[in-house]
Amino acid sequence: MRYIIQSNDMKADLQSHSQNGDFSISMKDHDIPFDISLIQPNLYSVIVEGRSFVIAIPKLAGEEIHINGKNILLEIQDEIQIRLKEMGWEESVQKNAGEIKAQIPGLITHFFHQVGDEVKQNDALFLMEAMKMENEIKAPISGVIKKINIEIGSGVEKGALIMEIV
Amino acid sequence: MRYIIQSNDMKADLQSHSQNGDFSISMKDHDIPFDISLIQPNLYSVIVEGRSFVIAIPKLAGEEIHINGKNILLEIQDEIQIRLKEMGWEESVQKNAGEIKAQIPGLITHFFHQVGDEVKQNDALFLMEAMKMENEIKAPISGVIKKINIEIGSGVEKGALIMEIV
Amino acid sequence: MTKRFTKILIANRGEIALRVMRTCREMGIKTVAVFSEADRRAGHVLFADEAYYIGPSPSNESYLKYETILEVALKASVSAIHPGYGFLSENTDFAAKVTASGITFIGPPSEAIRLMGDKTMARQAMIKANIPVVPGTEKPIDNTGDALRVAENIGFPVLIKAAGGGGGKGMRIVEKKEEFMEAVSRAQGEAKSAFSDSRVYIEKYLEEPHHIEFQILADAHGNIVHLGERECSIQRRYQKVVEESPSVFIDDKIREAMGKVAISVAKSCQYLGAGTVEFLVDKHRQFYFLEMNTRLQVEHPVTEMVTGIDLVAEQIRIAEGHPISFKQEDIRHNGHAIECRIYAEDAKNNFAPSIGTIHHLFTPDGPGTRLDSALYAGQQVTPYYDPMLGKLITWGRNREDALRRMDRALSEFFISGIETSISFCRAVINHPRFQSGTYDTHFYKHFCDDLVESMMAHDEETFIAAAGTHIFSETKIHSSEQSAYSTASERPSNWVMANRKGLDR
Amino acid sequence: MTKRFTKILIANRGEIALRVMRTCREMGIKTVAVFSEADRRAGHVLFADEAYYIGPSPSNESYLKYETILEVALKASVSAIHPGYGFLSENTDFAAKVTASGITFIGPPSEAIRLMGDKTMARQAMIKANIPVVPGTEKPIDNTGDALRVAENIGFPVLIKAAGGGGGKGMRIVEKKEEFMEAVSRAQGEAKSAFSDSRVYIEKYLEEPHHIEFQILADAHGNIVHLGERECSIQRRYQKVVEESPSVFIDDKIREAMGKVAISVAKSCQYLGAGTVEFLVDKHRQFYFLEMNTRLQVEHPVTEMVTGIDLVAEQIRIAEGHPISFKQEDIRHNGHAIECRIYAEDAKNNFAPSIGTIHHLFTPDGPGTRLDSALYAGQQVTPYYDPMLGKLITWGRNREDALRRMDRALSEFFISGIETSISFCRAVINHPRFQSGTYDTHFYKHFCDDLVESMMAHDEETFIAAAGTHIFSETKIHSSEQSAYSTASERPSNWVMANRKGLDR
Repeated sequence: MRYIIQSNDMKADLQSHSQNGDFSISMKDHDIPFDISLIQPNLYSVIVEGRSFVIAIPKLAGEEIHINGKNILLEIQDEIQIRLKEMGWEESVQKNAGEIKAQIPGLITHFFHQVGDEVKQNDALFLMEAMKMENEIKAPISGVIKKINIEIGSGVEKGALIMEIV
Repeated sequence: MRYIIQSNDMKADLQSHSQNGDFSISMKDHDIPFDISLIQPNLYSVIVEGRSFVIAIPKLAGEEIHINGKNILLEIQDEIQIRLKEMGWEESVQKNAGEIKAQIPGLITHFFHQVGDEVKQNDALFLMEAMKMENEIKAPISGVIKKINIEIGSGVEKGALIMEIV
Repeated sequence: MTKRFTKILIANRGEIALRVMRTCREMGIKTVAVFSEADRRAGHVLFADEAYYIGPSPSNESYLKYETILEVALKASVSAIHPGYGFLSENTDFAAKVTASGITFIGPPSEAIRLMGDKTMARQAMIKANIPVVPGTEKPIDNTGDALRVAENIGFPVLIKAAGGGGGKGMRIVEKKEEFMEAVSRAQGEAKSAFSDSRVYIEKYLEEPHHIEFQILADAHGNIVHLGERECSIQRRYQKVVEESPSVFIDDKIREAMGKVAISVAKSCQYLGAGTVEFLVDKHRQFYFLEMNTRLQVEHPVTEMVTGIDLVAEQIRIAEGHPISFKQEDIRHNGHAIECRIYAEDAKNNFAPSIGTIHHLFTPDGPGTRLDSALYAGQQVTPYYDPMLGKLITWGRNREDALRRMDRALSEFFISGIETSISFCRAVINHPRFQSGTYDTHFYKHFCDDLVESMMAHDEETFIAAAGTHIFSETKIHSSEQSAYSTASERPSNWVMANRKGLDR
Repeated sequence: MTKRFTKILIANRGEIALRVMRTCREMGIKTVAVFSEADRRAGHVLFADEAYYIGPSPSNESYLKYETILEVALKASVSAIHPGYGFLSENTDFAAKVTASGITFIGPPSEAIRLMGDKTMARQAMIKANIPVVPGTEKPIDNTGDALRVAENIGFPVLIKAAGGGGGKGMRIVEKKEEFMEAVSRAQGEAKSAFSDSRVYIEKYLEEPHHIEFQILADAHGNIVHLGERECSIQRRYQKVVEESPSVFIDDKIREAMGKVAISVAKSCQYLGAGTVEFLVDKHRQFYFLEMNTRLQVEHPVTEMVTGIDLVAEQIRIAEGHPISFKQEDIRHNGHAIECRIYAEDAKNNFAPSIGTIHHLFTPDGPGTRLDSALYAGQQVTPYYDPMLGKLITWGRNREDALRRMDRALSEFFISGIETSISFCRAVINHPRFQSGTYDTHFYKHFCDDLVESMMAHDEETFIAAAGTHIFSETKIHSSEQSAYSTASERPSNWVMANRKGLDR
């Protein structure tokens, strides 16, 4: 399978190979054998070209990979996604990106904008108190605030839709 | 359910009760509520009359329960076993007790007896080298050595039948 | 007359509850934990000899509900209550009620807590006791002429602060006398429009300030000792992140002077038990009393590591009526200790708190390494309490050794399932300004971008390993978890591998 | 001329490999692990920067196969090899071949290893260097008259040992001269029938002997220091179980004398690096050279805890050509340290080795607590290697504090899935003779029944909790793992429970 993988400033175009339980990836015709061993559920000991890594693969897509004390967020395109892109068909990745949901339960203490305001990506949207700390929540995309579902001073459950930007 | 539970020098005759997710046991009409919470697979936090315990329940029957750094081996008779016993029907618990198997892989270095010898419970039967140490294996029951399946100096796999006492 | 405690209730949770219990167990004292709904499976519950439910998850319905806690204490027949830090530790009512119920409160008398808890009262008491405080106006000023006289008395630079509210509105640093009058009127204008109150305070502005605190112990026999300082200038949003002892910023002369003042502070409020006197020290090494914390401090292990003294054991012995187990001159400061606070937060994402289940956990250990936490794999981190997961402390013969050891220990600290500040701490520890010891309380503000960048950095091999393993886990070909190594013949050496070239980046 | 190591291969496994790697990482040196088939998922592989497969599980096909290890070292371009203890650490060929290949062997020159590895040669060398050795015959004796003369020279009590074999056959302690002749002929008779060889050795019998050893360090600049002693008299089958420093048995005068002798021993064999000189000390506090271990010792952390010195770091610096980083007079012995070795064995079942998977693991931590292990939950303990899982070390300001801390730390050390010696160690620590410090190498032999009994003891509440939980887990009613605590109203207090009476026992 071909994949294009990206994280921050790095990008790799690679092929994966599995045969007789052996796994390797190749980049520009160089084969890199992976020695992978499961040590706990979702936790691997990985030896690649002699280097030893401990890698936790998250259960949920979109979460970060934990590797030797670092967190890496990977964007992965598989063969199908690559072809679609090459054919000019971009997937609408940003679907629902304007829905701001509570990541954790908390208390909304301040809104910086009103419905109808135009906001830029990373503009502060509101303050939320959780775990005894005040957290500034920023706009994930640029757009116009379409709706605010929560009143100031009210508590929200995890996952509650707080506002929408379109 | 009624149970008779024994470990070393202690014995208890008790009833278990489960209702609406609450669990308790009673002994001589005193009810003892158990507050049990699973914290890892097969590992429980248990609060009984205020006292806090961490208890690992083994996956295999006959293994020891690990509780606050102690190991306890319980013999448990449930309702059916108790009734059978009360009716005079003892189960043949000692079935196969005379089969001496290798608990771990190792090397047999010495036998203290020959086929036909009479041995008492806890008499030394043979020496086995495993994990760089010499281990003296004792007779689980008294009886006569019926068979020795292994030659001195040979390695044995885990579970291998080494000798039989009848 | 001394008492002998047989059972102590710890009116707290998490790492500090466990920390206190460890010492209790070493002293042969039984421990009683209390827990909220969310904390049924918390580490302090598992470790305690006894554990009792005290209410729903929000603190004000459980850990702050002192009637319930006192009820548990009485029913469980405890000799004493240790409040830890936070929660009820500086609550005068609680301290008074515990004492009134015949149970020993492990801490100072409630009057000392009350005095030190009121910042204005504490400041006035300190001025009376000739303790240096940051010079400034006691009362808000409205008249600009009065303001100037005060500023000249204090000496420039000064800070102008709005009396009516906080948040930096109306706050101004004035370097020179000539700029003062205009600055005051602007500050007053801003304050008026923000808080409808134009009055301001004038205070000495401390340049490149350090936050340095002294650990003290006082017993009922009139003995007071100090155990040296902790340098706590690495802060984010007034939250300490990294602490160390000794401070590289002060010398023995200043250390001695500050230690004496710390003892005077404790004396002035008839202190009992363990306490911390906090100072601000400016770039000229002038030090000023900031406040006194009338409880065990989060960062107390730093002092324990360099002195070898168990502060919780001393607290308990003092509460039992014993004298402190050593004299000032017996204290030997040995080597250097550093503490990193590990928070459940996402440093890359503006330090948003992170909750969830800890999936995998490998904790650091080995020479000179101590972890105070109550963590275990499978544990849930809930949104109800402070996001601090624990504290990692390392000791070395000198600062460099302690620092290298901290970096090593952080490197082997592996937590998955939630975001933590482990890599942020590594970034701090490895920052040149931290390494050289030339930092003040503005460190985080000045270098925050550096820190986040260094935290995010990873090499190509790491990226490839992560990517490959992710693909592997997705393809689920690992049905057989058998060893890939054949017993019959040696597998081709792992190191014989094609050279890899040409990463796109 | 000094070198600068950039990468070190650790030719070992498990806890000691990880221990060495921790210091390497603190020194900025990359680490290379080697592993056998059984050890693919071992802790030292996970921690290392690089890891290479070296062969099937049996040691003689992997960890003892030095050609393969050397091949890995060369391909991975390491600067040096650290052998740990056991395996190749005292193999003269290996040391010589490593050196010949241009890689530094972190240890003494192979000549010193060879000399100290041959007990007879070592003894003769020590006699020549005026080091006290246990008096006795150098060569076997057949003539009873000669035997008596030797015995009289040595002084009673003496030990008669068969020359032809071991196992206690033909061994006899003789208290008085009058009993000697008969004892010798009996011993000779027994020896003859057992080994077809009637010759015997005569040796001084040491009453209530202590096993006390001194840690030494020697550099290439002619400096040799000793770091004090470790009392290692708690042994089972000649395996050390618990070690401590300082020894309560010797005083400063004997300590100084023994330290000087330890340094002389090191000098006499042109020693380099870290080594241990072992002594037997009898009840009259006469000490005798036993042997020298030319490597890092299992129990080295005890010395590290009381001196603050990282012995592995010193080993590495010495191997790089640096002088020892301190002088004899700089060493400060601070407080007391105790080590318990934790084995995978079933103490209740004649210490049979235990293998399997570690299901649950909670490791001790907190003040003065260090765990050197390479354990993690999910790990397999295989039958191929030494069953030691790790070492728990505690420090205290005095022996009593260190002891109480050890008991506390052992109490929170939780391993399920395999049998361990944790509760056996608790039994030792809490034994009155260990507590009072009045023990010798016969401790285990004398008190082994006490120890097993105290290990097995548990109270009724524990028994009931275990029984109830077992029944609960069998009935599998816990389908919903939801919290049982209602958020709406407070649950009836847990402590309001019926008094329970009348356990059958």
